[in-house]
Amino acid sequence: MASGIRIKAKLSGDQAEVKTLMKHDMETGTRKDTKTGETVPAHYITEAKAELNGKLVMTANWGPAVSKNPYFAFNIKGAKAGDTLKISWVDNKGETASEETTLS
Amino acid sequence: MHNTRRLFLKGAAAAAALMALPRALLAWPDKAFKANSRDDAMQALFGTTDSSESSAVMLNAPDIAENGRVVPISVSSTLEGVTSISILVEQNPSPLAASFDLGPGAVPEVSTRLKMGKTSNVIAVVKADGKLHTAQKEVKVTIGGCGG
Amino acid sequence: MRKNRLIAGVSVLAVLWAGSVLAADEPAYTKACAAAEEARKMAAELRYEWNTVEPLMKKASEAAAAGDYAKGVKLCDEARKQSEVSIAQAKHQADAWRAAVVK
Amino acid sequence: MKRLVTILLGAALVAGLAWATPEDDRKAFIEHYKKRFPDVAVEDYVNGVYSIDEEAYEQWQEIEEFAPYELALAEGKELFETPFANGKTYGDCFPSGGVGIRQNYPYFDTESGQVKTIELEINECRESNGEKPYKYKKGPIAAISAYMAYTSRGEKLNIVIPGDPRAQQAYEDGKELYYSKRGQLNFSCADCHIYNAGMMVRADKLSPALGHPTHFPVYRSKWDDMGTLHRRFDGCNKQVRAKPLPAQGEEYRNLEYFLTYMSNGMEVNGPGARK
Repeated sequence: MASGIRIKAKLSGDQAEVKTLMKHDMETGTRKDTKTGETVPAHYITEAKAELNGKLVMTANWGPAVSKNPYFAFNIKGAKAGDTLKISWVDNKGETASEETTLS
Repeated sequence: MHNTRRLFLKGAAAAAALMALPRALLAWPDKAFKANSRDDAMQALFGTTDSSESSAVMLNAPDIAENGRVVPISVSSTLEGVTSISILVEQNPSPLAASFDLGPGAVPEVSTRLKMGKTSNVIAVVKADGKLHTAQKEVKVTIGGCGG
Repeated sequence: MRKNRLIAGVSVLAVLWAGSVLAADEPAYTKACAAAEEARKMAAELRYEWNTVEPLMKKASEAAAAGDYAKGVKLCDEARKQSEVSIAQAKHQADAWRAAVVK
Repeated sequence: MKRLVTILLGAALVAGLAWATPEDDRKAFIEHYKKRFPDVAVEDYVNGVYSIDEEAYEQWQEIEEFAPYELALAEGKELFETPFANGKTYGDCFPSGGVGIRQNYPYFDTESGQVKTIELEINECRESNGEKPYKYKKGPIAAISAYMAYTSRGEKLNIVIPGDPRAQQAYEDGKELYYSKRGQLNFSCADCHIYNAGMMVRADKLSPALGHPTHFPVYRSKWDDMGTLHRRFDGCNKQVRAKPLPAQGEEYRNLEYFLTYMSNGMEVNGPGARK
């Protein structure tokens, strides 16, 4: 999982229950590194996107108050087996990651 | 005449600033996330603070957080035409924690985990057909301790 | 004028004299901290060292480095006393623990 | 004549005490918790404090929906399967390729006369294959140990204390460490986790010792990170203001031996998520 995004998607009827966990430090920019004593700069995911078959389903705008290794769960209507679900994020440093899975 | 010129300049400057932001950040409600009061955040995010508590908005949050760094929060709504779900932690330095924009096909139900600095009201704000509906709950946060 | 200078001279002497009696000198500091280290080692040997002792000894050496040997002595004495209590704790627990076992 | 009788009686009494076998200890341990928490089934104790705290249990279930340790699990699996420079892997060091064996740890190794734990043997495996050992409390070793625990989920703890007097002594030393009061606060592990399990320490409910080791290694929100059982021993020691003993040192390994034996027969459910 090089992207660090783990997806658990379950189809029940025409609804897809999606749970994701994304590896990210989500530094608030106010935390002091106990060893060096310096403040760790802010580094957090600002936007996470969910796309079904390329169509944007959900955009999550996040601030630094979202917990480290963010968890994000939501449901999609009108999903069916074989659809491709893509989860991607971008953070305040412009870094990005994305992961795709096929609903089954 | 004079006035419009300044407006024009300000506009250009603002546009230039926006250009500098990475493309994805254009949609990111920067001011709302930087606001440090509940009302300022809502004003910046929605352009208004008037909202009404509604039982059609369900906020699931613990009474006492096991740990303020990882507080599981879920918000769902039975309202029609929900376009966004936002979560504010009133006592956090900047209350707006997350704001979910729902596209077509998205069910109005989201779960995530938030950091809370101390005991605070957690407010869910659901925007449906342009109106704001809220649910609120106090979550106690304890600091320090041996972890049991 | 002469009187003032006299008073000034006496008060300086007084301060110096008081300083030397009150402030332990370096040998006293070294002795106190050697005793503290001795006791700490014995407590560690028994696996009953407290984590409050080393910080006290560190503060003591910082105080001494700043020339405040009196404070150094006080801190090392406190460290030694704590280690002595932890040694007594170890000796007492050596057989007291059995009584606590769930039967 | 009377004096002889008292001496004989005294000897019997002392012997009786010393004769409490590990199995007697374990049974008495379980009886203690049955009395203390009558409506908690023994097998539930694998969930730690969540077996005796309904509200915290619900919040814990929310976290378990997608537990933060899953990231370490994926990393641990990858590390476990990545060959060393010499081409060997951890599978070559452990019985059954290291899969589904956590329930047998720790065990007494008659050859070295020592209690062996999974983390100790992970490093022994690394060193015997020319690799640098990992740190014991967190980092890669916690991820690998988490994966090995995960492959044993559902297996029942199967700790063996052989008749070998060195093994009996290791068990006794671990027991002594568990029950002896230490640190400036003068607490023993038992003071909190046996005699005050379920009570509050400020805002934290003290977890029962029964079932304690089954969920290790653990991801704790407080650390925002994985940690091994010995990292947790460290934490507890610091909190009673005792200087922690070396991770994977003989004392902690014997402590783990005793503590895990107390939960013998209970199901492995590591890695766990806690506050």
